[in-house]
Amino acid sequence: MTITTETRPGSAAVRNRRQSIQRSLIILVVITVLAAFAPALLPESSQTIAVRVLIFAIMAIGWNLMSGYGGMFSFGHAAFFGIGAYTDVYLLEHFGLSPWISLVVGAMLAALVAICIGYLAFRYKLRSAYFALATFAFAEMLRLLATNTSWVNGTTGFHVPLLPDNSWSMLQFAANAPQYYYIGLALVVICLLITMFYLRSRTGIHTVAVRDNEDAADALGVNVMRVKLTTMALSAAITSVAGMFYAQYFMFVDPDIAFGQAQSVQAIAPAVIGGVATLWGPLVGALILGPLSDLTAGWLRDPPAFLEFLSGRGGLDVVLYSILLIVIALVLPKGIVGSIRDWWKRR
Amino acid sequence: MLELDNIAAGYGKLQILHDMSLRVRPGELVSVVGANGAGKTTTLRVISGLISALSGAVTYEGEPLTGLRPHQIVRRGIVQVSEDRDLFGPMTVEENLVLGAWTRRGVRMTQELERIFELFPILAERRKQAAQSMSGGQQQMLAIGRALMAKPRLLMLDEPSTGLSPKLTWDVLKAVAAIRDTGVSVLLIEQNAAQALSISDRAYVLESGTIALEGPGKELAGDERVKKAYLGL
Amino acid sequence: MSTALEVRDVSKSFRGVQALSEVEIDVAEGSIVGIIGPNGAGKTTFFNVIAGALRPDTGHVKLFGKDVSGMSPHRISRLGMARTFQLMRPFGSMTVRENVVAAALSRGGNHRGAHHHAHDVIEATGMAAWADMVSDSLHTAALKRLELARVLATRPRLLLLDEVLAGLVPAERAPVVELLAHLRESEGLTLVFVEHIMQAVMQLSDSVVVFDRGRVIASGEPAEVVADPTVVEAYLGQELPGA
Amino acid sequence: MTGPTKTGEVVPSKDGTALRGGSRATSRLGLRHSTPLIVTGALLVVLFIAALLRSGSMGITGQALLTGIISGGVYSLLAMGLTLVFGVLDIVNFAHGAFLAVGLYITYEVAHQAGLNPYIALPVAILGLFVLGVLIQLLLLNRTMGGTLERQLLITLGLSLLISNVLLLVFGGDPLSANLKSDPGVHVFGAVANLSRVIALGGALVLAVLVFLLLERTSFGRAIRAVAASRQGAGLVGIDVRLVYAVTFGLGTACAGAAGMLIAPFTTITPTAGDQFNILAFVVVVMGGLGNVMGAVISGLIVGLVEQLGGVAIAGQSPLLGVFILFLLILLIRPQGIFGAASS
Amino acid sequence: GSGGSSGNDKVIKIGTLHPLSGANAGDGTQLENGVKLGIKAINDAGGIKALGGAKLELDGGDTKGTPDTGQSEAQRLVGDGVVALVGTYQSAVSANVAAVAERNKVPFVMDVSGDDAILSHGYKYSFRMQPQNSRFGTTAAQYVKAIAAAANRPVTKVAYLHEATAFGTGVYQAFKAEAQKSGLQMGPEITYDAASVSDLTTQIAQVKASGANVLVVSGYYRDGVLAAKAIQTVKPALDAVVGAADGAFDQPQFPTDAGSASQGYFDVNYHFDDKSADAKAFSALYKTTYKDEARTGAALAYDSVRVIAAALEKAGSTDASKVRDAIAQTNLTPLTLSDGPIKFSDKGENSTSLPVLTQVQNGAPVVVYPQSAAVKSPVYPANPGQ
Ligand SMILES: Nc1ncnc2c1ncn2[C@@H]1O[C@H](COP(=O)(O)OP(=O)(O)OP(=O)(O)O)[C@@H](O)[C@H]1O
Ligand SMILES: Nc1ncnc2c1ncn2[C@@H]1O[C@H](COP(=O)(O)OP(=O)(O)OP(=O)(O)O)[C@@H](O)[C@H]1O
Ligand SMILES: [Mg+2]
Ligand SMILES: [Mg+2]
Repeated sequence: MTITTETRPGSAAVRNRRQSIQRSLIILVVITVLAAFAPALLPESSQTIAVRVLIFAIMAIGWNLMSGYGGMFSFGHAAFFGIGAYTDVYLLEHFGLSPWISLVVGAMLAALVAICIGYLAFRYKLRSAYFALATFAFAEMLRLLATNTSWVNGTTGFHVPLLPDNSWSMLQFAANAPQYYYIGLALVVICLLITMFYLRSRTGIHTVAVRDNEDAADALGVNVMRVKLTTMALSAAITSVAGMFYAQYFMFVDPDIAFGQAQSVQAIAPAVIGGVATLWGPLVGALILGPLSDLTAGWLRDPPAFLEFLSGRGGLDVVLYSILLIVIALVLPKGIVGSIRDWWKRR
Repeated sequence: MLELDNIAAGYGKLQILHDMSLRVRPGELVSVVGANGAGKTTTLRVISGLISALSGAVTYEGEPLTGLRPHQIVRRGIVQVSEDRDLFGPMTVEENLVLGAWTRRGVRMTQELERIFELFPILAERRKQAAQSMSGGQQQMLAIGRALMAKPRLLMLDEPSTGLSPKLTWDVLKAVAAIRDTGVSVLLIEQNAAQALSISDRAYVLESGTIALEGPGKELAGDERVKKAYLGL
Repeated sequence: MSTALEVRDVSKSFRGVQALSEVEIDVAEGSIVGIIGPNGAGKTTFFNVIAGALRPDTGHVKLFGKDVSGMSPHRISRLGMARTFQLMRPFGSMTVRENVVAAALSRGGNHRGAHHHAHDVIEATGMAAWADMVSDSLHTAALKRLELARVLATRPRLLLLDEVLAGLVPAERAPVVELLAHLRESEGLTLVFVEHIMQAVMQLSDSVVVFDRGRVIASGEPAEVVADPTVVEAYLGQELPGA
Repeated sequence: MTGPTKTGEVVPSKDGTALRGGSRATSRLGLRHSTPLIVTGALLVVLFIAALLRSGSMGITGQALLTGIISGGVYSLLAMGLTLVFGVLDIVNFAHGAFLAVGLYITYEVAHQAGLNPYIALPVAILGLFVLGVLIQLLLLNRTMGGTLERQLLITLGLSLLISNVLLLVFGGDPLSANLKSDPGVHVFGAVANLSRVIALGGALVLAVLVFLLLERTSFGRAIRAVAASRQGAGLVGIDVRLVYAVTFGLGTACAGAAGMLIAPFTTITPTAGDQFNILAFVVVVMGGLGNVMGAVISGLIVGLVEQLGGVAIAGQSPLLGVFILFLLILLIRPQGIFGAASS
Repeated sequence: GSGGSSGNDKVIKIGTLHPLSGANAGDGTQLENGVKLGIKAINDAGGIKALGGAKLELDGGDTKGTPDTGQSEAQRLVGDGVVALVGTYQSAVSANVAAVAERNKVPFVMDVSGDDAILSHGYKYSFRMQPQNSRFGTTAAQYVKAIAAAANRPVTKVAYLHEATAFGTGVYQAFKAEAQKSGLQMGPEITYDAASVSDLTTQIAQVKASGANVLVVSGYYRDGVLAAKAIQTVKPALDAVVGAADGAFDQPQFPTDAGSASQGYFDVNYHFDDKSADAKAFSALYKTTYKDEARTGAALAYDSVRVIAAALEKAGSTDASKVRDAIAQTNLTPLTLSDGPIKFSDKGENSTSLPVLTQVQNGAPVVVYPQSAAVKSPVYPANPGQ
């Protein structure tokens, strides 16, 4: 018998099946084609939900890039969402600008603000919970500023004026027009493509490296600050697009909607439920969370007989919703996509 | 005293240990040598309850340890110094040591601390320094000191000499032998196989998750295969 | 031969602990310098100062003739210096190959070039069989090699190695030592390494520097230094049986 | 995020202090770092003078000072529990406000159903919420420990929704009250505050001292800090980590329960009454340094003062704006919070 | 749009949008109950006779108090084919729902939602039952002046405390404009953040320092209680505290929650017509059905259903635009105090709605002004908080 001592992998290491970009692209095409049929299949009344799913997805894709892949946990993505939404309604009201132009302006503005926040935060090495709460404070500050600033209408916010006819250039259509859905879908696809290609770029690779070990990346010559700021700016820009689209679809924005804590949660929750730092996680999570509260409300609109004493008292559907949320978080520690991937590897 | 019978264990789908058996008798110093990645640390983790075995049994003084959590195992007198040291980084050296005696309520701390400071004087000098700001080697001393504070009946050491100067390495190994002489059983994992074998009563060679060789320390140190593999550079 | 590294009068203290005091060291290009010293002598701190992770209280560090004191680590790294860490710090979620590619990419150049270079480095460090393993699940020996591969991918001219051999079984050490010697021969790399494994220090170093309590207490030819009674007293202790 | 870095090596930052992943602080008063304190002090003085000039009345400014300290006491009370859970378990507990609401309703039940003085409810609220917290940690959160921030965030957010809507189902949405029979004003240098608010401030201080003593002077407190520093290490010295987690979370919720009871006499009780405090409580926690109980108390007072003085000095803007600006300033000057201890 | 055939067993759906969970669930439930009682009343009386006795049916939506949920629920209800929407309590939500109604051409009757801006966009399909916010400010200034003059105790200076959002600010501005017209002397304007405030002592100290003898307050319920308690503690020398559309001072539970501090508080708000038999019957029915005191908002919701039912009768059709036109011509006596039957202006405002002055007397708010509506006479000076 001989004793082997040389280093060899043996069975004792996880082999990574790298997803090729081609495969991701194919999946994306399949998803898009399937999703394109949705308006034809879904009842008219669920189209708002479908659009909401898409808005959730865009926000979560943005959040996931920075907080999932980049490890910079943001609890203030409402800041970027709000900037996108406010830029849109402000430019529309005061200059009659097309939302498509506002989209670009809003994205740039959000990126700029992200860079400022990031620069301040990273200069002092804020990490994890501290960073999360700093971003949270920024969003809260923007909310308070918007609330108290008269040139953005204070608490009243903005209404998007109704147009008599459908207009592509002004991104306004009849209520429940399928155009909203298709535009939203296109935006989601674009954001996913951006994520895919960014993660394969030099800066994208370094983003993950910095997340895994900042000091090592620094010592290897990665400009940590630049990498972090770039990722943050891109993430903010994507999320601002969701804000613009939200404003156009819901036609109303006020400081709470735009910059409120709930909006930050809506950027996080789909990504967490779907799978943090996975490409498809935010989309899957949005698909589940988007309709969930409507579903629970629907189930309980007429409570079953044994719960009749509760009728007339709101809140039961939220109870059910929150229980589902907790259960999902407990049972699927890595989110749906993450758990499926682990299971796939483990087979 | 401690018996591992046909243990299989691993991480997730990775199985590291296959059908691994090992014994430590009372008052014995047993070392385990093996290549990097052979499963030495994994073995210790199974014993101290940090991971659970897929199959097989761990028995300590006739009682199974299966299903016990780490703190319950420590209460039975099995204490591990882990590879990663697992110190309480922001707490002081002294607090780390005092916590080492967590399972021994009502002992005279000053006396116990003196015992450790005698072995590692630098710890006395730095008793108020945060553990995380100590140098690599100093942290290793602290980790060993903390384990000794528990007055273990079975002490398990995972590469205690890693990062220690040659002088300290020898000091530590001598101390380990001295601990054994006070009646404590010791399970030692060491890269300095030559030195480890020279103080061991018995030793195992672990290879790819199973025991490949077993015998008295001195005897194994003379074994040609072992010499070639572990005593080289 | 020109100097790769010139350290003048460097001191560093942490609230009462004098980790380095008035350290002066010159490293000639293409040479291999071993650093030894008792635990807590300041060796890692010394590396942290040179690599820019810590700012010295006083003194200067010159790298290939350029003053780098106070520069950020990534800028120093781009001047041709690379370091490994005493505790391994892989990019855990990435495979070995991705780790190395990420390092190669930090030096400009295109993706194709980076991949080629990464491939070469992986071959050279004997990591080919590991290339597609997620680095989180590697064992000590593989991680140590990964650290090496990663720094080599940045095409350094000066390498700082902090206890690369610690935790390796003797049989694992030999190939690493060979690799290091080979790097100097073939690429003209300058090496400064901290190590407690004396055989490796003796075998590899052109000269040895001994630290104690933040000071350089001896330096010179390896054989000379280990014979120095102060070094024996502070560091080596009695003759090692079985060594 | 790939989990915490292994204990064992200093992560140096430029000023020589070590910052680890979440930079958990020990609970010592790190008064050595005076810059943020000076900045805060200076800001308070500036605000005081501005308030004085703006209102032109010492009476108003004095009242703002007193009200600031008193409402700051409420913030401290809430932040204490949060900071414990935050510092030790690494959980950003968004259900803290909901636990507070449970405390409110317990007080209401005692005051109304049993017709007793609301303060009788204090032990009931503390005990009840302790048990609730322990159960939640054992049944839900223990399974997620050592994981990432976002998962626990989702669970505590879910819990918060769950608790407030169960309260809504049981008690309905209409506001309730648990007033004292008589709640006279207490006069201090011409300023005045209700007795119940003064009692709340006193309660906050007493509670803070108790929690501080528990952490710093008892061996269980040392165990809590050990678990905060290294979970695996704590297991390896024989500490029952899950038990420590459960008790710590229970202590945190018990603090929320105590806070709920103490503020009940001057609060309108609704299922979402706790939510308004959540945001400020987090600000206070971070300003005080994660896991630092005394820091939380002092930061609570500072936030109360800034809010009140700022409200007088910069009328027209939300008083919270001043609080958030101070918060960001402190984060930027000293990321560990005013009292967050540096390593050694 | 909606439409459909008519038939004997036909049901006509009315959609509601109220906050049944979240911070305003208490009031939302009251409004929802008001709608339920309204539907029951119509059905018990034989349904919509013009449509062959068709029965009304509730299709309920929970806005959770957020505009986007409100909007998606509204969209769902429209998809369900409701003939009209009733809601929503919060102005921000109503603003969103009004836009949905306009785009889908479905009538929307607002029971409670005060913000003037909602109906400033020229919407055709939205109507409002309650007086808009600015009217509270205007009438409050008029009433204050009138009752002070009647008591021979002139107003020297008015201090104004209001929450800082559009609601409080809007009412304040209307008050100020009217005050300037009528020569009332205005003192300091003091604002606070209703979402986060937990103590109003400092603000009341400012009132005290200003030397005003009347304090006008516009806020929500929770902060209203805080203000009352602070006034009792600080004891400024005031003749009266007058709420202008304040969410607390006219509520039946206010005296319970604020205790003796509530005595003598005025509020200008919409209110039940306590003298009308219908209103009394409604209150009694509400109490037996839901074991709770009905608030005026519930009556507004009840009336909203009656407005829609009357419009269906008149239109004799469920066609949305016909129903809309019929609503625009409503002529119906409400349960709330008013200047006559409900009549909608071109903008959709209920032009006969009438804010009245209530005062807490002997632990309950009662209407004290104008005389035509008053049940009791005002006590002035009221010496609040003494
Ligand atoms: N947490 C983990 N997850 C996945 N794989 C692991 C984990 N820890 C260890 N391994 C793998 O298990 C194998 C055995 O590891 P173990 O630590 O037991 O080896 P060892 O004999 O102690 O070696 P050494 O300490 O020299 O690296 C290695 O291949 C290692 O990569
Ligand atoms: N951040 C810090 N705060 C306080 N003291 C520190 C800090 N960092 C290092 N030290 C101290 O400085 C001295 C030098 O540490 P260093 O890590 O450089 O030692 P080393 O020579 O690398 O030792 P080893 O061989 O054990 O790794 C030690 O005494 C250590 O405790
Ligand atoms: Mg090991
Ligand atoms: Mg070192």
